[in-house]
Amino acid sequence: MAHHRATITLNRNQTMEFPMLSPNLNQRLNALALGLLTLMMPFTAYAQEAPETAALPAHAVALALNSGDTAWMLTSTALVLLMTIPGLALFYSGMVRKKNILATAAQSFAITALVTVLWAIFGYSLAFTNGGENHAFIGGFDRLMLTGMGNEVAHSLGASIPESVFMTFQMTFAIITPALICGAFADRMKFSALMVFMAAWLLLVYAPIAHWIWGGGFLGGMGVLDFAGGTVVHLNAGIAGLVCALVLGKRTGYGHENMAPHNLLYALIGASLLWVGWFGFNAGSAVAANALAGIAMANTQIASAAAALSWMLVEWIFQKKPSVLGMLSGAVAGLVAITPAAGFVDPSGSLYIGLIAGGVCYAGAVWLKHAVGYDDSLDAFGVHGIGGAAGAILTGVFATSSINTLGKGAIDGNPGQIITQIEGILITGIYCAVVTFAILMAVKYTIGLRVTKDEEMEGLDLTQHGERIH
Amino acid sequence: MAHHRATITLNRNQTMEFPMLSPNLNQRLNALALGLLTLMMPFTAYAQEAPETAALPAHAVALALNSGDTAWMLTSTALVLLMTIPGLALFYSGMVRKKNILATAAQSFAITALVTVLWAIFGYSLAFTNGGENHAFIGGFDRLMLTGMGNEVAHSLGASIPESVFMTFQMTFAIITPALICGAFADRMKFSALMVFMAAWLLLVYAPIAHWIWGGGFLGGMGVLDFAGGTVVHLNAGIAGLVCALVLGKRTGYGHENMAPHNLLYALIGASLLWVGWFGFNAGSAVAANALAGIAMANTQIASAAAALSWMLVEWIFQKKPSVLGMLSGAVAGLVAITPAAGFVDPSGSLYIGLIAGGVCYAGAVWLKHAVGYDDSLDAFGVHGIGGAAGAILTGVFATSSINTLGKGAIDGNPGQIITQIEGILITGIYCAVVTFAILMAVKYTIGLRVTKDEEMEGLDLTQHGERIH
Amino acid sequence: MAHHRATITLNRNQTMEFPMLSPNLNQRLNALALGLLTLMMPFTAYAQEAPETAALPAHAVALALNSGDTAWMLTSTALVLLMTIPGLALFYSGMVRKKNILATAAQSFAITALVTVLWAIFGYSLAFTNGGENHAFIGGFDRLMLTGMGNEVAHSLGASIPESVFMTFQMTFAIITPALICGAFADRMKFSALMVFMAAWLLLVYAPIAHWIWGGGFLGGMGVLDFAGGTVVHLNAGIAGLVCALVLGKRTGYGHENMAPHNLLYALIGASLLWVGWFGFNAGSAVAANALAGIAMANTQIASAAAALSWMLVEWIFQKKPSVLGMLSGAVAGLVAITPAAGFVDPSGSLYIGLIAGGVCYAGAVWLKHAVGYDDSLDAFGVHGIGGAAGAILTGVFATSSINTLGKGAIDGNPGQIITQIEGILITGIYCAVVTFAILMAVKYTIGLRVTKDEEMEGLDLTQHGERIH
Amino acid sequence: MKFITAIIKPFKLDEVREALTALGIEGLTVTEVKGFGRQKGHREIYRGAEYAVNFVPKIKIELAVRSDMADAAIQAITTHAKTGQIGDGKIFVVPLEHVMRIRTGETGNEAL
Amino acid sequence: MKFITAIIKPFKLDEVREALTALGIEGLTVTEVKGFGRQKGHREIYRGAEYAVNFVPKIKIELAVRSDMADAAIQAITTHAKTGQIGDGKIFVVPLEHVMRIRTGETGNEAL
Amino acid sequence: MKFITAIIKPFKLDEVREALTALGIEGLTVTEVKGFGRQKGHREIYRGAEYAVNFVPKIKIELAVRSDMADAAIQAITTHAKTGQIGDGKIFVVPLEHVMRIRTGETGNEAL
Ligand SMILES: Nc1ncnc2c1ncn2[C@@H]1O[C@H](COP(=O)(O)OP(=O)(O)O)[C@@H](O)[C@H]1O
Ligand SMILES: Nc1ncnc2c1ncn2[C@@H]1O[C@H](COP(=O)(O)OP(=O)(O)O)[C@@H](O)[C@H]1O
Ligand SMILES: Nc1ncnc2c1ncn2[C@@H]1O[C@H](COP(=O)(O)OP(=O)(O)O)[C@@H](O)[C@H]1O
Repeated sequence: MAHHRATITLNRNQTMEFPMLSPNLNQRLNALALGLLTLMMPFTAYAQEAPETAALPAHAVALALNSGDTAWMLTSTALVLLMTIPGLALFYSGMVRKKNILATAAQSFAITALVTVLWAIFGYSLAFTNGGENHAFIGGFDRLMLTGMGNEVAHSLGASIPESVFMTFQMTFAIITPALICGAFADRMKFSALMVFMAAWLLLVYAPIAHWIWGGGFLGGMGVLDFAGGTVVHLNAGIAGLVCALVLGKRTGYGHENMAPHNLLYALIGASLLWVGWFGFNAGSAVAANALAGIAMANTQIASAAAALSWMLVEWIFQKKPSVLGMLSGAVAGLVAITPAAGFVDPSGSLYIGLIAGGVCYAGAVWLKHAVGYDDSLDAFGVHGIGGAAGAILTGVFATSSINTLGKGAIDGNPGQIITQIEGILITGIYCAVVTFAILMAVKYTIGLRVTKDEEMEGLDLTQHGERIH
Repeated sequence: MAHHRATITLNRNQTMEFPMLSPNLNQRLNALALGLLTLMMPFTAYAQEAPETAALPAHAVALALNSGDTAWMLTSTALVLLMTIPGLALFYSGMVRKKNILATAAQSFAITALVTVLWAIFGYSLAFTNGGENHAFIGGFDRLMLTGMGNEVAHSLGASIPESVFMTFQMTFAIITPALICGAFADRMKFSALMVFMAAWLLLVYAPIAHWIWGGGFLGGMGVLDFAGGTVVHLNAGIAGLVCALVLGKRTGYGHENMAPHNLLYALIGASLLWVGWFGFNAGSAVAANALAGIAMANTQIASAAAALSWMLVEWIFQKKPSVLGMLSGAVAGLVAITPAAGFVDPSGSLYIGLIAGGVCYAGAVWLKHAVGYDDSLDAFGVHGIGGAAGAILTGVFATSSINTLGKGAIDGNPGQIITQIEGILITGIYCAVVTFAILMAVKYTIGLRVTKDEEMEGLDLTQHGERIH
Repeated sequence: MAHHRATITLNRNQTMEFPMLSPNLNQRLNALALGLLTLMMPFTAYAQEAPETAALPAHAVALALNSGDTAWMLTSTALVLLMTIPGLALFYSGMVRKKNILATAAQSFAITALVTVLWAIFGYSLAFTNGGENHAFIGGFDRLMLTGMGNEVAHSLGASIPESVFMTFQMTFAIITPALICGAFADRMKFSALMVFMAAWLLLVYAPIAHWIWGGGFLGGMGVLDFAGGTVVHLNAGIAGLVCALVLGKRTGYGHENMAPHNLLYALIGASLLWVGWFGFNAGSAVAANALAGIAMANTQIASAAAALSWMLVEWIFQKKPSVLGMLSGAVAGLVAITPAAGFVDPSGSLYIGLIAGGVCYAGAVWLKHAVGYDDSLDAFGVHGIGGAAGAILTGVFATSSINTLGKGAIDGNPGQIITQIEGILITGIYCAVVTFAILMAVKYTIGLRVTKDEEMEGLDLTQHGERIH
Repeated sequence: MKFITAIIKPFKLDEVREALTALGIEGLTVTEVKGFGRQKGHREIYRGAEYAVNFVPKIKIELAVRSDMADAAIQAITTHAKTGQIGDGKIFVVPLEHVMRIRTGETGNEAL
Repeated sequence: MKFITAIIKPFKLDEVREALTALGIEGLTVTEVKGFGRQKGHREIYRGAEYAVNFVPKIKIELAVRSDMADAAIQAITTHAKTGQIGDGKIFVVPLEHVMRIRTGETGNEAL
Repeated sequence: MKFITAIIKPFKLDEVREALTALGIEGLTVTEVKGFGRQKGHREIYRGAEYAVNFVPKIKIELAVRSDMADAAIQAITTHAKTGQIGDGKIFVVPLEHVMRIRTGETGNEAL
């Protein structure tokens, strides 16, 4: 999200800026707020409650409602939820064997339910409120169980939309990130272990990292550019996936048994919904319905398409045939890579990013995986980890101030940004890897991570849920 | 919808309020209307037509266009349509046996077409226009075939959006309600009978009840809180479903034959789209892109997730395994229960409502159904009837004026609201049951309700539509 | 799109109109722009950049950002993309045999990727920028690779939304049009041939025709009414489809082999998503969140429903059973027919258009096809060609100035409009047919169009992509 | 020993299986097949073209039995698979030369 | 009586069935099977790993016929299932001891 | 010649096929079947009603072999299909009277 970078700036030199800016800004805001509110008969009430806003917590500001921005953010939230259910659920379950289809889809669905509740209870507060003296590393408790998220308050990262909308929009990001990890350990993790692991991972990995980059933490302060979550979401999920794949080990029969997807049409539906939903993910990260959202959407579309074509081409050359799964994976790779850049590059930049991402992720999913020999079953690391890293670096290359004054990349005379981006990747990646590993170990030696060989052979649908596709 | 309650209030003490409020309100509205309109080059024409608005029918007001509110309501309408096609179509057809998949999905699709046309011809007018001296019970004829729904007019329940948008948004509610009933008589009703029954039900049951609660009828006046249609849509459909299940009788082979769903992945896609679409259903019921819409969306998400988890947990304990169908049903149960409360409770309230709904509906669908012994095949009553009633009552418990000044529940020192809610349930439920029964009888003794035993055994796909899934 | 017609008018009598209208209009626009911009903290920067807009290319104007309009257009773009992936992909793949399901869906997906990139590189510029002295026939090069599409610029057809949004919205139209053609040659075209054909078709057929009607070309100037693309998109794709069907010839075994769809549920999901997405297609063509968008959405819903019912009824009478595929095809036929009329007719007009379209397209797909004997496999011509033509003519009949001052049809005392509409059909149809034929010949005699008989018998999934549904 | 192949109507499977178990028959193998015979298949409509589907879904039961059990088994199948309507199906019996249970290597009657 | 099992190429089914009907054969049972033989299966690609699918989709036709009809039936199948290319399939014949029509209880030739 | 029918556990198919190929057996036909026997099926839950699925997915292998190859084939199947756990399956052998290769018209052993 670009906005927070601005806030950072504000925070850094409050002493000089706020005194002069905020008063008349607030006047304008309140004036408008009042104007709009008086138009909503049933809510005139709130106008009176204005004074309350005096006692706002550090992360919040008075709501200066812009109905257009709010409409777009409500929509974006729906679109990002659509990415996980049914988008990701279908993308992943379309790649597994018949006996695991339901269980794979159920992972996305169950994680959606789990994370929603945990996010409401503590996740949002830890990621997006003010952590006082620990603010650089973690947020605070001002919004535990979302208390005090009244009708006239907004988050400082989006003053023109209600905080409830900002919170729910962020919730959908917190949902899809753990869900993405599942691709790495498909077909072999116990459902109970998955639930425990994901709960811990949200608390110990996602919430802090989201805070570091977006919530006012130290990484954002360092100037890392991550428009919509290339690092927080995709790199993060990809690394966690790799660790999971290594700790859980390969699927039984991996390498000799035929593990071809049962019904790739499900994967095509899923990839399509991911693509469409990504408009909410990237364009929604402008936190407004404005030109930045527009360019972010255009870039998203172009990079995704370019990556689909480049993966298709590379595969056509090396495998003699352009597989459907290849097109889908390419499109997703492009979406991943453009995520951090969507609001910082221009269309030609996004075209390059897409073309590169398609090739790089092909190498990751097809070549690297077999070379190194881990079983990243549905390429959570191959596409999201590698694509996320590539996107972060390429943002440092193609960011141009002609699109967004907040981001200058190498082509804009600021090669140093590439270093900053790499720092961001390393810090996030290392922290994520270490903590993920620790959580996995804890689960492994308590309730256990993996199903038995027999259960794996019978399939997760029947053994974990007592159901199957007939 | 919250707005109409305000209107109610206005109506009640018109004498004192209107004289002083309305003039300068209208001034403000017109001023803004004019201002905005002049900005839309091709439509400046309409500005001139303003005088016309003098002759507006009782339910209408001059349009004070807010493009943000309109954007959100256009989107919400699309989202609610998405709930029925393909959402509900998939949710239901994913639960039936292979031989009935197409016919089950086709029921939702055909009802969408049927209700759309009937709603345009008479449904909207009967539900949402002014019925003169019968206004307490039924609307009037001002909008038969949607005549006079020009470009500068709005419905008084949403002055900032064009009436055409309000009408279409309401249409999507009128579509999904009868479609929900189909779950109760799956696998055994004649397609022709279904079409006739649904047409009559829309006219005799849905239109009046929608008018009673939202259109200015007596139930709204009584102070029943129903933010987005817990009573009008879900309780209503659930009760009708129960009556259908009882009148049509059980599926042949029910109890001994294995009637396991053919492909629960379809049900998972459907439940996911219901969830996503429900944002339009609940947040759209704010009829604006504002803080109330935001909180309604947050509550929707939280309650749905909580119910999915509680159903999962209860099933895990009692059945030793958390079934996928259980998670899906739980999520839907939560969505149903939060519907009347979405704009009246705070996040902790919605968390409680979700947790309770998951458990209660589990009992309804799994225990009660078998105990009493009716064949509510896909749990239309178990989830929508019971969940709708639970939600209505819990709204009376958790409604808090800190979220919406229009609703005070027990926790807000107004236990009486619970009684009001129960009255609403009883009046709606009894009227619905009686009239639904009458319609069924009429159809039964004319064209007949149920397919023959042979047709049922061969399946509805082939016998009703001459098609099948290969 | 209605707006451009206004622009046309403006262009025609600039001398008299602009001098007096534009100055104070611009003042108002700028005032508002400034007002809104100052509210978006991080972007105040742009306000300063205003002067730049002096050097705008002919097609562009300064952005007078309306966040509500922008929110709706961002949403509409997502909805129209949803129509192609996964909407159309599923609608078509649900109608083919098992061995071709993946390949058929992949065609829509691959075309989405291909057209996106080509549209960014040249398509948009050729269709929607100013072509100088050739402007009547083709656009110019001002936006090759989308250069200069900065943050403060808009297209003159939508001054209240960023040009990036307008461009992407138009891109989704350019994507679905070629994808629609695929229905005509299902199960038999080489994937490589398809990619080459579609690239050429976009450049030589779609871009020019889009320019003629919407981009300021001669057909728009002639007064042809095409609100959302009945001629540009559907008639165009339908004609191209017919030519493809004739040139490629029938599927092997057509007529005697049983070619029943493998899984019509996929088609039902697809048709449903087409329906929902069409809200973005038609209501989005108002390029604003206003009353015109509202009426367009209402009309879309009503016509689609009416056509589904009329096709169902006709089939019920002639085939003794209402097939599911019939309902779906009817709904799509209605959507096609209302497309040019959505913003010009009132609800009763759309009801008639729908009822007629359902019957006419039934005749086209079921009777005409067998009578003439071509193999328009999935009825691209039968539904989109015939429905598009019917819709264009009926727009000339039912357009009423009470809905949109820009369109007067026969019922509004302007029968001449019908002639104009027919002229539009003929010019577009003939040009499309000729050029499509030429492209097909070029491909046929270079890389070849059709797979071998053996490949066709083994299926496109395995032979073109090396994958299959298990 | 005898190898019995019976073609029956799908919805009769459970009934027949129970009857055979009652006879002490511990194993059988079931296959979903399509039958062509006097019973004609349904008709499907597709784009106005209505075509006959000549094949009717059937269930094939295969079971190996001790020779002295054959008649009883056939009897059981006939009684429980019968509806009296066309399409009830057929029973075919061929001599079985040799049987082996893979798990134990047992052969002959013990293997059944 | 004879019990004939024929493995043929799927797209030849209708042709063969018509030929047999022409001979007056009123019933047969069809099963979708996978064949392994000289004809090699296709290759599938998945994430760069291309693997051979050894089995080819085939159709198995089972029919019981009067002994004197066996040769005619075999002849009919051979002529109509033949493409001359590898993978055309096989015909197997075993002696049939006993047949019964479930609906009527008829046995022997009347049951066919 | 002999006609061998073996019911095995699905995941043993590739192993068994390779063993048979090693013996020089060039063709066989495979069918997905459902088995009923000592090995009990899984249990499915649906809306709180847990019901047993009596049938277990199995693979049926049919192959015609020269009489002198029969024992070797049976041996190969037994060794490679065996897990030692209940449900390993059965092998049935019936005498094969006549074989024909459709493509060439060859009969007898050459047709195998
Ligand atoms: N001669 C046959 N050989 C193999 N299968 C047969 C034969 N005759 C009938 N069948 C099987 O038995 C089923 C029922 O036979 P059909 O003639 O339809 O009814 P009925 O057995 O009551 O006369 C057929 O669908 C087919 O599967
Ligand atoms: N010995 C056998 N036993 C059983 N089925 C066989 C045997 N040999 C071949 N088949 C079946 O016949 C099919 C065709 O055989 P194949 O060797 O591929 O071609 P052809 O029959 O033309 O030599 C195989 O796919 C298999 O299903
Ligand atoms: N008498 C029989 N006739 C036909 N098939 C049988 C017979 N007995 C067993 N089978 C098949 O063999 C499979 C394995 O038999 P089962 O009794 O479960 O285990 P085991 O063979 O180890 O005793 C069964 O699922 C069934 O398909």
